[in-house]
Amino acid sequence: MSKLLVSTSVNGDPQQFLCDPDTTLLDALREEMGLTGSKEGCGSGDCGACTVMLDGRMVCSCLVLAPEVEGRQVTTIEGVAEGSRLHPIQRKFLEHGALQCGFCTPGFIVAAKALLDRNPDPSESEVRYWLAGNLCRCTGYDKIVRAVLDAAAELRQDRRAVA
Amino acid sequence: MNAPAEKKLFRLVGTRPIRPDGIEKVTGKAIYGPDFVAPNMLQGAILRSPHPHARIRGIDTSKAEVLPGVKAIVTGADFPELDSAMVAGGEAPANIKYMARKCMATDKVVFDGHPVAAVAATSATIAEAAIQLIEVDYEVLPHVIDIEDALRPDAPILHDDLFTQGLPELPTTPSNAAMRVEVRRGDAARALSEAAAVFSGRFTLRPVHQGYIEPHACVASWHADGQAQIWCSTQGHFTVRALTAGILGMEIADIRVVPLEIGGGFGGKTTVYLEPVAVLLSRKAGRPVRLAMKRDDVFRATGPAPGAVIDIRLGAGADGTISGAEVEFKYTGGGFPGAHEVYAGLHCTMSYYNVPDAHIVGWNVLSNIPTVHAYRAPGAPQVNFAVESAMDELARRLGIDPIDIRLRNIARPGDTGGMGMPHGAIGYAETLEAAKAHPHYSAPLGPNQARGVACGSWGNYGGPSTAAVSVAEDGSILVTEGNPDIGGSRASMAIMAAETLGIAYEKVRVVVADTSSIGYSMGTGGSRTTFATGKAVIQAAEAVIAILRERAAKQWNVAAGEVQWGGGEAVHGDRRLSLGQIAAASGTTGGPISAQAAIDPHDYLPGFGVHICDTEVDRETGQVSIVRYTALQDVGRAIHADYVEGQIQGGAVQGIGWALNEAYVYNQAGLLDNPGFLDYRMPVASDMPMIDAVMIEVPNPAHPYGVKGVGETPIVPPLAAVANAVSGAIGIRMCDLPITPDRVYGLLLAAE
Amino acid sequence: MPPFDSEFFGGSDRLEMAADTLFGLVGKLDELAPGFADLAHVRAAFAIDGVYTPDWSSSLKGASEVVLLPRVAGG
Amino acid sequence: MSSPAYHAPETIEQAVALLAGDTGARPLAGGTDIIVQMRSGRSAPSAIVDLKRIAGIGGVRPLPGGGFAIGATMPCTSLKDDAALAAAWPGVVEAANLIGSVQVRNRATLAGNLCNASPAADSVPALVAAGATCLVAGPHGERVVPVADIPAGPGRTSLAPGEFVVEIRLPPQAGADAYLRATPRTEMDIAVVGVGASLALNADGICTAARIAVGAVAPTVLLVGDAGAALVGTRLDAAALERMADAVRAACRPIDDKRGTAEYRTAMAGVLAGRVVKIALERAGSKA
Repeated sequence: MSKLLVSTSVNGDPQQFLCDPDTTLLDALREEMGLTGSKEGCGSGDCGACTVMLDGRMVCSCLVLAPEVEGRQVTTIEGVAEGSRLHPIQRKFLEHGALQCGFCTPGFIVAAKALLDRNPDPSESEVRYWLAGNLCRCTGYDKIVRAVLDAAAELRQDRRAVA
Repeated sequence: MNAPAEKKLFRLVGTRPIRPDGIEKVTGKAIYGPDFVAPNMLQGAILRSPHPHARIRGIDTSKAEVLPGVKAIVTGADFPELDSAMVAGGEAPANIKYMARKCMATDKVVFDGHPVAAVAATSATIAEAAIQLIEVDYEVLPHVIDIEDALRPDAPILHDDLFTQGLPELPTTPSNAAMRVEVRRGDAARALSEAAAVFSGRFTLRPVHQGYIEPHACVASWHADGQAQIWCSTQGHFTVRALTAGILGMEIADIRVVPLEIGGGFGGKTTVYLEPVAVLLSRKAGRPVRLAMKRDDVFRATGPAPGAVIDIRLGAGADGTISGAEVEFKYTGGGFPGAHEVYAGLHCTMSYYNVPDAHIVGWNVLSNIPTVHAYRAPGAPQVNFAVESAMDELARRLGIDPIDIRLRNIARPGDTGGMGMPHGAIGYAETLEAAKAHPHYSAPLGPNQARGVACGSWGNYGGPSTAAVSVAEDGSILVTEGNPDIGGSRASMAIMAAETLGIAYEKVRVVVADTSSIGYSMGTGGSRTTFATGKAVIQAAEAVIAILRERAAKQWNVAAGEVQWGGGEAVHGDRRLSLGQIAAASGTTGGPISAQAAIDPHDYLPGFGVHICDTEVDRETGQVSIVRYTALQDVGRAIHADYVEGQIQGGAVQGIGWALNEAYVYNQAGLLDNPGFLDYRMPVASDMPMIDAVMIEVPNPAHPYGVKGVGETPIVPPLAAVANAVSGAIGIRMCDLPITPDRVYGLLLAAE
Repeated sequence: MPPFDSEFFGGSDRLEMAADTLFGLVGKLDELAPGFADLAHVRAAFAIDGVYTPDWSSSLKGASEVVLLPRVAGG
Repeated sequence: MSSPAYHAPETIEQAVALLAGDTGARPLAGGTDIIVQMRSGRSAPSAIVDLKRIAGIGGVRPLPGGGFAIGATMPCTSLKDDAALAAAWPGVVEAANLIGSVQVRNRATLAGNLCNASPAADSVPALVAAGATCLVAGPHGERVVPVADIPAGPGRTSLAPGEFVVEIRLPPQAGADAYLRATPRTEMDIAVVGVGASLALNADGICTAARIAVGAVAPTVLLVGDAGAALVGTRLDAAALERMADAVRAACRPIDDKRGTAEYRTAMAGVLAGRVVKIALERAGSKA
């Protein structure tokens, strides 16, 4: 049982780690790299708490084998804020009280960012269907959906201001 | 209600500032149960029973012991022998013997997933491999899952030393009925015989799970001097301390429990499953040990809420006045006795209506499922589903508006409640009136849509809490409390401290301290934290103000009694000293400034909610969708409005999930058939509309800011609100939950 | 005093007795039903004339009614 | 506790050699089924052969004469991004985009959904209705097989040792298709029943060809010939639709399980068949 050496990019930084071939990306992030922001709620792709971006697409990191990310780009919740400046989605989650326990929050924020990167003006229904892979047991989703819609509006404003 | 004039009473109470722990939680930095790492830590794994009911004839761990990397193995034989004894460590007393056996089986396993052995090893892979090498010799016994089956005379008996408690005479034959409770007042039978309309029905519910997203996890480290430290995610770290000490025969002060951030609990994390096992593994291995559940472990082996069979007869006069009620509810208890839901069921059965003639009987019935555990208003939603469904039927039969019939019977302040206690400053009628006036209640409905209404209540709680308020040298404030923050309570504590001290919210920081760093605090549960711990924070802040006035008086050389406190300043005539100035001078006025309050308040008041639900039914497929939902609740007074609304919304959606899709499904072999989020169907974002949360503020006069608990009440009304809406849409009474598409389809087919 | 009446007191739901404090009352109830005191310490709550009273040293002087209730756990 | 080997071949030949050389090896495309199975102990492969580094296997390409070839590792969400494919076979694309969540669909593939051989796989009834085939590579070369012939029973395929699906081929669209499923939740669910329909109409609006396939009502997806036959030659009037639904119900052989009763599954197969044919008809009509 020999370990594999995997070279990848995590949140823009080069990363090398050793893993068993059947280690999941989630376990590698949490146990090998100390990036515990991605959470395991189910280990079967049913809760979305481990959502990360892999080459620009959001995936459940529990459904990715760590060796698969050789040479690829991984972005986790730890890479969403720019230094100490929160991403607007993170700020809106705080302003709307869109988290209670906060355990599902990293997955929701990564997923919401993936949505708004792709669709700057989603409808409520589009937000709800996009986030259907992320379970939240505390909030009933109401404030999460509002936070995402509000973040989208602010990001559109910002884009207009830049343009 | 939400009168603006009253709002102006407070600077900060009722506002929506950003929570103190927010940034850590939106950036992934917060450390939850499964995130904690101790140096030189071992990884644990638990071997769980593949049978729902079996005698353990022997356990052979020899092959696992010799696997390289295995450092410790624990079985039931490693636990001290315990007599039955009640330990008051949690919010409810627990029989320590059963608590221990729930954590690790000894002679018998009584549910699928019951732990039988545990291993600590140098890696998770080795630990998992080791438990596969442990050989358990089971004598498989017949099992029983459902309530009615467990009560049959020929049912397999889980515990042959268990005799039904609560009967007039102690029985001589063992039974799966662990407990019978009863309340009788007036003459219900006579009252029912004289009623203008009587509804009789039987309602059933399956067990459901709390469904927190964070699986249970802990790290334990035992030290050679006999002390131990535990890091875990829990609603009550003092509970973890008491139960672990009781199970392992340790001194309470020898265990230090550090609460990590908690990823949801809803009652399910007010007990121990892993911690005593982890301490024993650590004691054997001499190294810290992590034990963490996988999702299927959580479903198979941690507390679901009880399923139920409820028989109800409810009668009313022609004007809708309830004349009498007979209710018999049987709740699943799971593998071991001790479930408290039956008591709460008694308390909650029509607690908010005036029903002078009532006979209510409750049963706790054991069967081969995990020992049930608290889930948000434990014991209330089940019986309330029957009561509010029956109310709906009476309204329909008597031709009375559903809210009017409830208003006719609603308890008002001063009325005597079902347990003989007078009602205090309750806002039941105000909440019903607000529901009636809400635009939702009179909005038009589309085709195949119908509207359901239901009420629900939870008694709430107070109980012991300790809090300390310390003034830093620059006048910033540190609040130390002993209640894990499960949904924003740090923000509420900071608001109450800042409001009391008259300073900015941002000047206050809140720390949830470990069991060795703050005095005893009952767990975060029972909708008690903002009320009871909030009171402790306010009292400690008031004590700090008294010290600050003395210190200012010293500087001014006047009597402390002449110094006022207002706007965050000491005031004497024209003179002012700010909190920062007093703090800066503390070195020359008597030293550090801090105060602690350790209290046990019981002047809490219940919460009450009215939910309005519109459903649309696809008559061809039986599919039910929730098209509009409004939840109104008497919250006393909201401290942080976002997190109060959030509790109402989250509780409502949990209740909707319970009504529509969630259920434990056991197969013929007695094994849980849906131990994952794919087949245990909690609501997803696309299933839900916005939940309009309406806060009705009828303050509790016994709390400085009027707080009533809010967390639990909102899960009580939705079961009946949804069922009443579906019943209205298809003209068939929904008596059985969950209201799945195939059930609705079957009922429609049978009705044709 | 539901639901303890059937479990401990032969179904009587009202008892008349004199005691100075709740400690005294629990002692007298324990004489009637041995074992009650142990259980009451962890499972019972009392209300004196309609007010929950967790402190058992509270005086019963002038009190007319004590209600015995099970403690209810929250979630 | 032995961990499987991990291989990431760059050619089909290398992949075949790795799979043929180790009977315990399993191909990995999106991984959304096999990783869950490995974790739960339901599957313990001796080696994982990751197909994603094979050149040209991750996209869609038009076939000569019409039709499309969808590579084995192309994620379901990418199907939507191919405008020509989404316009020609909306039912297939929609079916693939009902699987799991967006996160899952960003990894899950049609080939994986097919080879996992679940009777409830969402994309398979749509592919069978479409008359899709697949290109299978193996130690004895390549062969083209109807999609319907790949699943052999729950969790079992007809693929020989060393074989794997390289691409899925959709024929030229002669009409329109659609897919519907019944699930208790709106998303994140497994089909209690799924029905795919593919229709062709002539200029007069007469149905000239119809294929109806039903999932989760038998050990493998059923192509209900009688149901298609009930539609051919008609204008898809109510009577024809009712005969079609009767044929669908008659073909169902479901079981009772935690996801639904046999009775409900059979009834829903009929209901959904009626609805899905109407959608396909609308689509075909709007094209005509």
